[in-house]
Amino acid sequence: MADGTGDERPDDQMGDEAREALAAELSELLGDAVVESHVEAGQNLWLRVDIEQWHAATTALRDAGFAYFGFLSAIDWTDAPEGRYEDTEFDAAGAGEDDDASSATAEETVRRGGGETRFQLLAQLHSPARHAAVLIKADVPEADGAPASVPSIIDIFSGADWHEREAHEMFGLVFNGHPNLEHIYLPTEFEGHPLRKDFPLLARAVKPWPGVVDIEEIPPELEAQLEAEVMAEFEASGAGA
Amino acid sequence: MPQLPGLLKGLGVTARTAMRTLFPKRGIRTLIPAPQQGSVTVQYPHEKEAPPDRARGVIALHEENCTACMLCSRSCPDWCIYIEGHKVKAPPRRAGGAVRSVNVVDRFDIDYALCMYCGICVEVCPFDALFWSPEYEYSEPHIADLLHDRIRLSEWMETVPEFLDYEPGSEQKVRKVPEFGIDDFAPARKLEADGARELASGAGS
Amino acid sequence: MTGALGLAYWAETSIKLGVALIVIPTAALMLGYLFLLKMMAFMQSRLGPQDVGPYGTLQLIADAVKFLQKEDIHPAAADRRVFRAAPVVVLASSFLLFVVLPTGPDAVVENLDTGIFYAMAVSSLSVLGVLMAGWASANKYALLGGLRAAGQLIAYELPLILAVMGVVIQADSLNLQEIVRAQAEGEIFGFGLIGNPFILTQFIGFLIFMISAQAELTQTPFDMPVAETELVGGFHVEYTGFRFLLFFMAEVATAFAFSALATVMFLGGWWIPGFDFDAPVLNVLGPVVMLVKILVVAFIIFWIRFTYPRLREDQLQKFAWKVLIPLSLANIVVTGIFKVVL
Amino acid sequence: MSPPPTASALREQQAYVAAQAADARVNVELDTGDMTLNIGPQHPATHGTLRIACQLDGEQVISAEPLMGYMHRGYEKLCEVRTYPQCTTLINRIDWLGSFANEVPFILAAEQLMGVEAPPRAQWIRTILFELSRIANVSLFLGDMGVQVGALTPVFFAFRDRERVLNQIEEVTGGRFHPNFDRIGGLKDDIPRGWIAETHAVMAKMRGFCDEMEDLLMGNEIFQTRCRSVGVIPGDVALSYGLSGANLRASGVDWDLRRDANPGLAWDQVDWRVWTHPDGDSFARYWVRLQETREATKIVDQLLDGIPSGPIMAKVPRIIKVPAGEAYVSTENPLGEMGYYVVSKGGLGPFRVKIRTPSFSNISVVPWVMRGTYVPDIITILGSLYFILGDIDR
Repeated sequence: MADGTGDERPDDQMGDEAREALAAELSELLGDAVVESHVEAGQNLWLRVDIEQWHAATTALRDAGFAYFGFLSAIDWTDAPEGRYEDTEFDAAGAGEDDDASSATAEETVRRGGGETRFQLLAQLHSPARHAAVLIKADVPEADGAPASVPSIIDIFSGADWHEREAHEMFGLVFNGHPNLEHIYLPTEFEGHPLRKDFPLLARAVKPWPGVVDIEEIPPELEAQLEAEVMAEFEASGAGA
Repeated sequence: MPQLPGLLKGLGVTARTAMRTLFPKRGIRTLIPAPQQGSVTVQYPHEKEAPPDRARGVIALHEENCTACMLCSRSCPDWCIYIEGHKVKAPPRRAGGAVRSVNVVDRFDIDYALCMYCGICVEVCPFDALFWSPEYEYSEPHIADLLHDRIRLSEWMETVPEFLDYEPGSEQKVRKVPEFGIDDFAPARKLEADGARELASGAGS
Repeated sequence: MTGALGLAYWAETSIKLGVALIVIPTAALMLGYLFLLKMMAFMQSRLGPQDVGPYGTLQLIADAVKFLQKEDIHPAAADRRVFRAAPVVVLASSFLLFVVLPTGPDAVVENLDTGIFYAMAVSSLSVLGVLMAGWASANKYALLGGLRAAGQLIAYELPLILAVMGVVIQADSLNLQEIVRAQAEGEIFGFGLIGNPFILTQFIGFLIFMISAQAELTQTPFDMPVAETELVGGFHVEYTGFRFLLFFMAEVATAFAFSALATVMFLGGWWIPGFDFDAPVLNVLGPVVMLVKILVVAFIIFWIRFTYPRLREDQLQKFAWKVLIPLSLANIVVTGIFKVVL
Repeated sequence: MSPPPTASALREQQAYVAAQAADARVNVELDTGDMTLNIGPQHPATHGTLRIACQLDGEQVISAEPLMGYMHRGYEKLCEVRTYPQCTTLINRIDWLGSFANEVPFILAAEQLMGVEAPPRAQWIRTILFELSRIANVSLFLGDMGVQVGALTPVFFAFRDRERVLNQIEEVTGGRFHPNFDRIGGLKDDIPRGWIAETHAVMAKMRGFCDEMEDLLMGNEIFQTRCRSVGVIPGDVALSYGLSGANLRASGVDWDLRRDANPGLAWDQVDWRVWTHPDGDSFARYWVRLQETREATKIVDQLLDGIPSGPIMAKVPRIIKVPAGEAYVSTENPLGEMGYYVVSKGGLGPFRVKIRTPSFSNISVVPWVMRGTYVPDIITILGSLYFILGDIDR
């Protein structure tokens, strides 16, 4: 068929070497905007850029062929105070099996290019021509308890419009240059930013966890007596003979 | 603007389907209209659709196997399983044995108004006490009636089908559904008849 | 005028009225059941209604009873009098159509000399009702539907009338009985056994008539005024209960009436080959023959309805003005030339 | 095979725009006021509760703004309070017509973080079920598009034949719509005896369904009149808006994650091709989806014949704890690129899950593409972009 392109398959699937090379290339391209880059073996390429350079870096990447907009979102790196709303002891028992997990976490997240500030912005861009994808991140500094405003990339990728609105309502990030920064999912009068970790999840808060119940034990002081009684009856019934 | 072929082809498709629905029989009997066989719909209240054996219709409880270990309740994403239980002392199984400590289920409720039918509870159960049944006719006019207690859940055991055989090449073992009879309702009463005690005489209340 | 049965005027009139009042709802029910319910179901691998009556035959009656039980709701902002009148106007238009349909030498309510002219005139009346409904509902969807219907009127009414012109020229009459007679007494190159149904000579006219009738009936592919998936029902979106029932009845009854018109004009009407044109027995057999032919034509109308997607309003206009109208004009010219030459 | 679509789309589109501009001029002279028309939240064309606020001039759209959130369920937040196995239950319900395909990228992301790889047999069955859910999902579109443009019958055909595929999915997973069958490290269960043969038969039926749709709807001139040159999205616009799946391929961009970023499933083991169409209009989107459904039946047929034997579960601990880290895995779902950005801090549940759903990005192009079209075109374009509301709102 004339309209479908052939079925030749690119044999790569983007090997790690290609990723390393790409990371180097992009680091060079973006210059001092890149704070760090990280290649996760067999997976992904992360680029962490300076938030001031967010717009410039995105433009440069678009011009370098990364013209396909994947998504834009944010992460709140603080821990939720309520955990999973389940019994804390039970939760801790699961987490406590290897104690070094928590210390590894902090190190790991920094290594992945993030987590130095509370909020982090991330976006995924593809390059259909190179069969490559890059995930760019930027730490969003806080000022007066609120995240500082970040540049909007809606003029580079039209598709970022709704993603930025979502990040705005969910995390309270403010995008400079966005023409219509309103709630997208939530009602206009909704207060709070649900995906921030300190936003309580009411559905879980109003109901006790049924798993907290435990089986009712026999009072220890009665245990011996009970055991004796049962045994006595058992023997009396002749089954013991 | 319209040319004939595409439009006529479409008419052909609908006409062909109508003929297939109306006259599904082959051979000499082609002329007998039998839309009941030709149609793909099931006339629900008159005839019942049979879901596949693995269909997740309703959860059945084999209470005898349940130890009130709370695993299902704790792994339920919707918090819709409520279990309460207590320990009793039961006589040894055979002479010379020690007195056993047995968990008795006092309450085992599943709130089907909340249940998302994910099957995690059935999967985590280490004692083969929960099973899926493809039964689906248990809607209720009142939402509160969707909370099935342990008796109701045990009744579903009768509808649990045998596990299916696997395709060749599989290394899975076919599990067995435990035998279930009318005696298996309320195993606590059976334990009691055997001489199990939950409180020492005189020490109660 | 005294009828063939020699009855007094009042007796004949009341018989005709009674027959008309029975025939129209029955016709609507029959078409509704046979095509809207059962045929559509079979075309979609379904069974259709099964529970009410044998094979669900009474389903539509049950539906009608259900509609009658419903509350009569007006939108708060509706223009009430117009809102109430609209379905009656639409239904009246299809009732009036039945007046001139001949089903036998004497089995006709009123044998008007300008029968076809009258039929075309009253059939356009329904658009007025649709427009009233669309405007009075105070609903944007209804308004869009009503305006589409009005726009559609111009597009299809012209080819409809022009298609009929060919028949009129060939039959030399506007009277529907005379058109049937012309077909019955006509000959195909000297072969007069089956008469000369005008579908043979006016085949293009028949096609144009059917296409335009499809638009008149707001059936797919020209159901833009209703357009369930765009305008969620269009002009009757705000109607419930009895008034919706009137719309529904009018729709199906008009489908019946237009099938009957097509039968009379193109398929030889009620005449049965081999019978004398004025044989009294045709007053009994004629309606049966008519009914069979009507069902065949209605089958095509509904078959198309269940198969085709819908055009866009501007595409319909384009189609009507660029294809249908030139074609029907050409048809008239050719018919005229043959009429003069032969 | 269907007739090759010819790309006179651009020329037609220009004529169309010129005609519309002429219309607009007339309207200005007559000073007809604008009308706001709310399509939805409850409207048959919005498959749920999407609302599109349109400014109309007559029947012409001046602006169209989708307003959503009527079904926002907050899955990203809910995932944060659930363990990994519990999350799949929610994820099933994002795109409810192709549920199994939703589970796969999430599970793959979790597996990536854990460094676990499912055994080959599990991978193959995953791929089969993935493609089955694609067929189930897209076949409904193929019929539903008919309803959007006014044809009643195709959707019934779609429901009829989709049921066969859903039955096959249910026979394996136990759920027609919400399989919850994928597990970290493999699958919940193996396929039952006799299933492979049955599925082969169903695939043959589905190819018949595709042929039927081609005759009944796609070949229909009225359908083509309604869809060609309507809602043209050029490739660069599609990329910029992040359109994915068949919508992107219908705009001439040759991009399919199954081929271009295969995260380890068995697609590279079988012979298939990616279909694209240069026109970028509604018809192109329908055409591409129809071809893809056909292609998917062929993929399933090939996979069924080659399922390797072996276990279906890798060795994973009973209580699943995912080591700290971040992973983004996306797959080519029925609706387009669905990806999960999973952040773990080493607990029982994810720390943050960003769900990149295809419909959200696909629908974001609506304000751009709707400008200047007519009311019936809104429905055609919405239908051809094909969204699932749960997939937009999450």
